[in-house]
Amino acid sequence: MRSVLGSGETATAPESHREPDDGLRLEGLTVRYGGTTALSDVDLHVPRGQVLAVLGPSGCGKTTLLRSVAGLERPSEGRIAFDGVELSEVPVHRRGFGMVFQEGQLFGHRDVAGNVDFALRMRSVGRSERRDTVTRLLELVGLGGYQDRRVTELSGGQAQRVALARALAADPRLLLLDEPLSGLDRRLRERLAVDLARVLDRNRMTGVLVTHDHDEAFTLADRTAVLVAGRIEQLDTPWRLWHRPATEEVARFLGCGTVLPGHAEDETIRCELGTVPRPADCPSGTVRIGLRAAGLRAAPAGEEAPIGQPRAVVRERVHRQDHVRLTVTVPDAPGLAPLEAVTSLDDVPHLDEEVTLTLEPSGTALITET
Amino acid sequence: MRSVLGSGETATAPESHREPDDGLRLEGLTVRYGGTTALSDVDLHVPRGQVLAVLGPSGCGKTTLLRSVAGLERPSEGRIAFDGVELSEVPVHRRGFGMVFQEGQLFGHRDVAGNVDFALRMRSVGRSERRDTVTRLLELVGLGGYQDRRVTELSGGQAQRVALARALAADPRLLLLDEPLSGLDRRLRERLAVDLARVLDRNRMTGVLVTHDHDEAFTLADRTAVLVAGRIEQLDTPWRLWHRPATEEVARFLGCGTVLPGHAEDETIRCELGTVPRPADCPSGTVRIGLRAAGLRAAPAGEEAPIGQPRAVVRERVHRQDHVRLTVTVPDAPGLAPLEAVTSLDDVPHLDEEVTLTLEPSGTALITET
Amino acid sequence: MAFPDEPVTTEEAAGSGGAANGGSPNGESPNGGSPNGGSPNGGSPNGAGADGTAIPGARPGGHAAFITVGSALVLGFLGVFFAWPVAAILRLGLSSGLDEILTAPETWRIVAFTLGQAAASTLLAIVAGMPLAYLLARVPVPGKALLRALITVPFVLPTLVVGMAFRALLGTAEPNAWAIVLANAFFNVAVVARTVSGLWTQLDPRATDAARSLGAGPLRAFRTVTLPALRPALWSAGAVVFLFCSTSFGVVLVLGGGRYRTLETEIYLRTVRLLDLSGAAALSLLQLAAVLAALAVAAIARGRRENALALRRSRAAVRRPSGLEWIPVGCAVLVLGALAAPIVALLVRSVNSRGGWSLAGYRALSGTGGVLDVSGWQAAWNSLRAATDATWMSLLLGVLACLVLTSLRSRWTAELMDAGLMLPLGVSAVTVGFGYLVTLHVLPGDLRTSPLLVPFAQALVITPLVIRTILPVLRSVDPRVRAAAATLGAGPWRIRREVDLPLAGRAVMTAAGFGFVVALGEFGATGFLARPETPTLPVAISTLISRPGELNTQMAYAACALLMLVTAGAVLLIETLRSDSAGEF
Amino acid sequence: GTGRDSQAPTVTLVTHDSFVISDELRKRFRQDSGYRLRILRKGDAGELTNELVLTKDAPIGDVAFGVDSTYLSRAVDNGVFASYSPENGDHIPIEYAYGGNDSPTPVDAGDVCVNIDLRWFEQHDLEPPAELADLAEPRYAGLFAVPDPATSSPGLAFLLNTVSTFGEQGWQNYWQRLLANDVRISSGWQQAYKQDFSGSSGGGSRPIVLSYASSPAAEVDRNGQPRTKALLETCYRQVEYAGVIDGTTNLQGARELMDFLLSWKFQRRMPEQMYVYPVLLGVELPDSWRDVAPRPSEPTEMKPQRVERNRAEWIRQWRSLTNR
Ligand SMILES: Nc1ncnc2c1ncn2[C@@H]1O[C@H](COP(=O)(O)OP(=O)(O)OP(=O)(O)O)[C@@H](O)[C@H]1O
Ligand SMILES: Nc1ncnc2c1ncn2[C@@H]1O[C@H](COP(=O)(O)OP(=O)(O)OP(=O)(O)O)[C@@H](O)[C@H]1O
Ligand SMILES: Cc1ncc(C[n+]2csc(CCO)c2C)c(N)n1
Ligand SMILES: [Mg+2]
Ligand SMILES: [Mg+2]
Repeated sequence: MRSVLGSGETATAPESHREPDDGLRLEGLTVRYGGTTALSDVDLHVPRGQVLAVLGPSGCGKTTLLRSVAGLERPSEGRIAFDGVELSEVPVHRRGFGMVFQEGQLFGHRDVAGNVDFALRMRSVGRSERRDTVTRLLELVGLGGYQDRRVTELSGGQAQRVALARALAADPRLLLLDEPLSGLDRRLRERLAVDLARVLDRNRMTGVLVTHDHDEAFTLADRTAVLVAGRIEQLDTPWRLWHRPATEEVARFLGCGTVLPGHAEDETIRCELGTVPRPADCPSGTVRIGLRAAGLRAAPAGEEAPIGQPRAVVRERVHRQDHVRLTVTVPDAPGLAPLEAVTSLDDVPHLDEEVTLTLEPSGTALITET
Repeated sequence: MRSVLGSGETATAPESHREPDDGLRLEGLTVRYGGTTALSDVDLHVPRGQVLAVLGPSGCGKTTLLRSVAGLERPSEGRIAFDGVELSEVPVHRRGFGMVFQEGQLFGHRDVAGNVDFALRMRSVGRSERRDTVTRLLELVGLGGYQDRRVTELSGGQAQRVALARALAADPRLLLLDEPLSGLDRRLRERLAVDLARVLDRNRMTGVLVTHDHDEAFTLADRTAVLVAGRIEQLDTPWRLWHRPATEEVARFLGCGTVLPGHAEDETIRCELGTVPRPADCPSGTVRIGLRAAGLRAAPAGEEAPIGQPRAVVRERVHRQDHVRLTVTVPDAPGLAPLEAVTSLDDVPHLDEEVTLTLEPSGTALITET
Repeated sequence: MAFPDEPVTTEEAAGSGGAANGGSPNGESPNGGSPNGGSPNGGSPNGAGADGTAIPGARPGGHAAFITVGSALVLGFLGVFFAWPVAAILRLGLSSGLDEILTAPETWRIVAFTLGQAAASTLLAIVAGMPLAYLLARVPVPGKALLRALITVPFVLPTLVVGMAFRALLGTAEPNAWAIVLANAFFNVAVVARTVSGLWTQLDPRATDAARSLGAGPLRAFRTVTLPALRPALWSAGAVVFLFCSTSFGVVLVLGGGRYRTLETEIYLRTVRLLDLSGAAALSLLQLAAVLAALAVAAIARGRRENALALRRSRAAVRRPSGLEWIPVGCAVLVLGALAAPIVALLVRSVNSRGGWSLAGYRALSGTGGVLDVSGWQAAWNSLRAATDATWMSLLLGVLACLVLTSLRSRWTAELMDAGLMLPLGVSAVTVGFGYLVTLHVLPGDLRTSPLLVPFAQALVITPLVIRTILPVLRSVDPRVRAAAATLGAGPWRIRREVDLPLAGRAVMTAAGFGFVVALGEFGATGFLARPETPTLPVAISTLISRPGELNTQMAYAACALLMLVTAGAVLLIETLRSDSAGEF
Repeated sequence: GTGRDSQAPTVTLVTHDSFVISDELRKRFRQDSGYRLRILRKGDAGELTNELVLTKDAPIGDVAFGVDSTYLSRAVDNGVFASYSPENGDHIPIEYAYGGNDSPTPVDAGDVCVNIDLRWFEQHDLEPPAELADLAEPRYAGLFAVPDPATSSPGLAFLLNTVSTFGEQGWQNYWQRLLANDVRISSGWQQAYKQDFSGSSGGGSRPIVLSYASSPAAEVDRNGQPRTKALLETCYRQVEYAGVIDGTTNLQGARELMDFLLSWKFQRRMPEQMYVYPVLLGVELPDSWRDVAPRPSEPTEMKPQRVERNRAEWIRQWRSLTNR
């Protein structure tokens, strides 16, 4: 398992267990498609043996980033280097990078085994070893026995897994993963994420992973980059991304529906909806607090509710797996947009019922930069 | 918003606000691909105006189900009817069903507007109304201004959204959605799920939605079917699926990593790891309890931990967005496979540290059938 | 429309890009403010990615050395066996008389008729070929390989014989332009059916599914989705057929009875009868110009977008037709009947004459003596050998040319080279043949009388066909699949071998079968160059048909039957080979 | 049957498609001369002539055979032939000679004549026509089929025949009457004879066709009875010539071959092999031919020089006359 518990402190510590390898470096990478600038001025470093996750809204340039590194797009500006070697003159097939494409891109004219085998043949692996490896990889992705199946006769998720197995078979020094697990059910996805992390770790592969699943990013990656509109907004450990988003944009992208101004003083940070404890790394003065749905707990406002706690009215209720998500408005603060809050399944307020709101520190993020 | 709060009680109540329309009915539907049986003996009823979500592991037949309903696969056995009309002789284009394909299936030779427009032209909508509708739909999916873009020059998520807009443009009486939002980031996905729910509701469309995102299923759907290996294992409200899985297979698919035998008596159900309150609908006697990770809370076993509470040893720790997930083993119960548990971010036990485990009722599911 | 009039979107509804536009502190949108600015891509056809030039792996490699050597080989062959002889014969004639010919209104009437009948024939061949292509690509027909083989049979029949068969069937002894069109189409339906079905088989059927689910009926889905996807193959086949028909000779002579004249018949008259080389050269130039113009039109129409199709051969696409789908099947059956009629007539003639039913023709054919130097079997064997040589030569050249053509960066260079390779189909066989006489003795070993010349000349005719069959498929290979192979460690050559060739493998074998058939039936050049001791079947047929006497006639028809049999057998064999060698399809 | 001994020197004969030689004769030539005979067939007489002209600077063979009187001038004027007098040259009737007994040398003569379907005339109880003028008579309306002079050799011969018979002034008028009489013009001999003519195996509708004097020899039914007949008053004679090709590198072989073409044994076999009349005086026709395909006594002819001068113009005039 790769990324065990990131925390504010351990994340910034030097990665002493890694050799001082160079890994992947992007400098000032800009990619344009005609008039569209898909990536602008991206600097990035993924040390050898580490995995970087890339998060970002649809169309922000994630695929373009991977394709450029693979050598499939020609950068308009900037440099890409791996282990100190500049890659602009190195053709795709000499880079030794593997890629799982967003759309799979299986070879329609080969069967499942043939697709995986292709990567092995490119590496001139012997016949019997190839067969064993194919079998092993297919089993890894849960497709044992599918060797002879035509790839046109696979389900969407099965095809995606074949693409993953194929990329792993290439045994690349850098693995580029473009939403490799997006079409799979959660259970399989979790299992494969763990298996993948193990493979990456065992082979000391460097990796760049595009995903929309934040948990997946945190399971697989050492650090995560948030890409917005072709620029890297923040590159950080999962913990810091989640709890210390660099910008409001990142906070919102990572689920903070509401961002409120706050004031840090002594032990607490105070905002319009209450207070949260002030962490050690929080400077005093004006900060912003990002609120996720789980950052606000709503409870029916019985008579005994303490005075001073903000009150809100339930506007919408949506059932979620293990909680109920509410949309509430705060009559006392008409300037505030509707807020998201959660409540437990046990005591669900009705529509238009009045509730009291409590800030839940674990559901908040702190934006300290201005 | 569609599915507001399902609960054990309200879900079984008759849907009195619906007209007694018939909607989609499948009876004994079986689909084979050569030797592979992709669907076997599926019975299903989606009343008019309702949305059914279909969950299931990769390759279980979800796409096949949608394609059969659309008329794109010929069932080997069984009947499909809509509003009482048997469909076997009705060709695809006369069914009035729309479909969002898993792989998008955009028309590569048309631009974005042309793709959406296609659906409108099939319905002989006038030119100026077509343009307006295209604009509105593209804006709905967050692609305003992309009209003239070639679809080959879209990002994966953008293409998926065009596919969604195109299917909506067809204004179908039944909308079949095959993982329509899978390639989108969570924020966009949540927003689109809400918008989609609104459109479905407003137009009283009937819908069948394949998704791997349980929250999405619960946001959009009235009921959810769990398909395993071509068979419907359970068809129920979100609440019941989550809390009363019909089979162990469903429980496991919905995240219960561990299933323990339990004994219901009086007010509680007792199992190897402790007790949970016994709900009203639980018969007394032997039952099974499904444990999700959130169903077990771990806390460092300080000296003051109560005796009798089960103790475990931390084997793995994974950072999740707002909690830490642990894998623990229970030395006292060597027959028990390693368990998943959660702990809060505030007080994370170290590897190999001893922890105490507490059952969290909201993270458990009850399997009452035998 | 059932959507609300008020905007349903929230403030975030501008979407990912839009949200970034509005909210990004960095200000710069990835889409460069495209919403009102027309094409977000800037509409530049040369933009990176727009034509794929900037994307490594989008083309199958781009070795300068390969392109140079490949082009040199291909263009060298074309130069020696086509350009040089034709130029030489034109130069002999170009001393005078050009303006006289060009100003004659008669000349322009002939040009108009040539192009008109060719266009009409091409259209008819396409209309008749499409249902057949559908049948071959999408309908489970038992014994499809046999069917595919059978429809190529018309292609090898000597034009003279077919012309006579049509005269007999249509009962039109008088010159008749429609009969010409009909007979031309008869020859070429197979070109359309085979070329189009080749691509159609590999089209991803899910695109049609999408259209159907959006409310398009089968016809509409065909017109809006399938047809545009088939366009490369259609233009390809159309161009070839147009060239065949615009140089149609035997058919025009027999059914036009001298009243309908084409450039080809005029060139023949002036070259062979009148030795009016200057008049012939002027007309040849006109023919060349007309053919080039037609090719240019085709290139422009086709080239607008020969976009990467998702080629995805799927067994599921082949299924029993239902409902309206029976209409094209019915049409295909009608076309098959129409194709069969002249063939059956020929077969009947081979066993029936005024003397009643008899196998005398076949018996005589299997022995020697009579007007033939060799037996029918020997002639068939000669045909097979020459055709085999011509086929492998043209495959070598054609595949090489395709690889070069798809590797070329500049579209116009590629188009020019493409057109150059097509020209041999558009130039009169007489011109080429006479050109050989005045040039090839310069080469060592006087090729003019060498047995190698027949396969060379046939290869010249077949190579354009090979290219037209393979190129559309190769151009349709999704560059992203090549990219995938590259990331797995496949270099440009490896990609060619492992991705392009297997994907085009069917097309290569189709081309091989087709080229073989053409070589079997080729008479224009073969008749001119074949040596008497090794006549091919078409040469033997021509000898027999130009003799009086019942037996000779019956032998000619028997030889036709033999030619058809050999053709069907050879195609069947090649098609079987195909499914073996490319078993992954 | 040749080429087993590749050591033997080769002599190459360039000829037209209708040239036929039996294996036995070929062997005879080999034995007699020591040369292996190689044959190049080059289309019909017109095509052959043009090829000889085009390759005169680099000849493709040693001897040419098959240039006929319609095209001979073209070949001679272009200096295709070298001079040579073959052994039997003095046995050739003088009227066939082009200019003395020198090369090119006449080898055979073919007569292009109008043929009729005997049974048809019997059944319809109609008197068959006798000469060209009759064909324009109304009673033969719709009965005559002729190939196009512009695209076929016999067709051109027929045109020359009409010019020769009716004169420079009269031939156009004759053709107009033929047209008025619904003559059927098809592009080649094959169509006229095998499709339009009722007397051949094709079973067409026209009982009168333009073909060769020898054609009836091929249309004999099982009882040996001729089905067709050539009208001997309507014939036009085409003489086929052979000559040593100027510039040949094998003069000795060429001469041997020329002598062979005019040898008795070759000449005797010509009728049955090529359906032509040999030129040597005194060569016997096969027995059957005497009844079925007798030699026309006074065929029309035209000097090659005259043909060469006028050919293009007559064809042009004929085309505009017939609107083709
Ligand atoms: N054309 C086909 N021929 C043969 N088998 C097929 C074909 N299409 C699908 N299958 C098989 O049928 C089963 C069901 O496929 P289906 O596409 O319905 O799965 P799915 O539930 O949509 O999976 P996913 O979530 O991965 O998309 C799979 O095992 C698949 O391999
Ligand atoms: N070939 C192309 N030509 C022009 N524009 C393109 C092309 N490919 C991508 N784009 C544009 O570049 C931007 C970045 O695309 P990219 O595919 O990198 O996005 P992404 O982050 O991978 O998105 P998604 O999550 O939706 O896959 C998008 O706005 C897209 O529309
Ligand atoms: C109208 C027309 N006539 C003849 C053929 C037959 N044919 C087969 S290959 C080839 C080209 C070289 O001879 C020709 C002419 C045809 N296809 N179309
Ligand atoms: Mg992407
Ligand atoms: Mg699916």
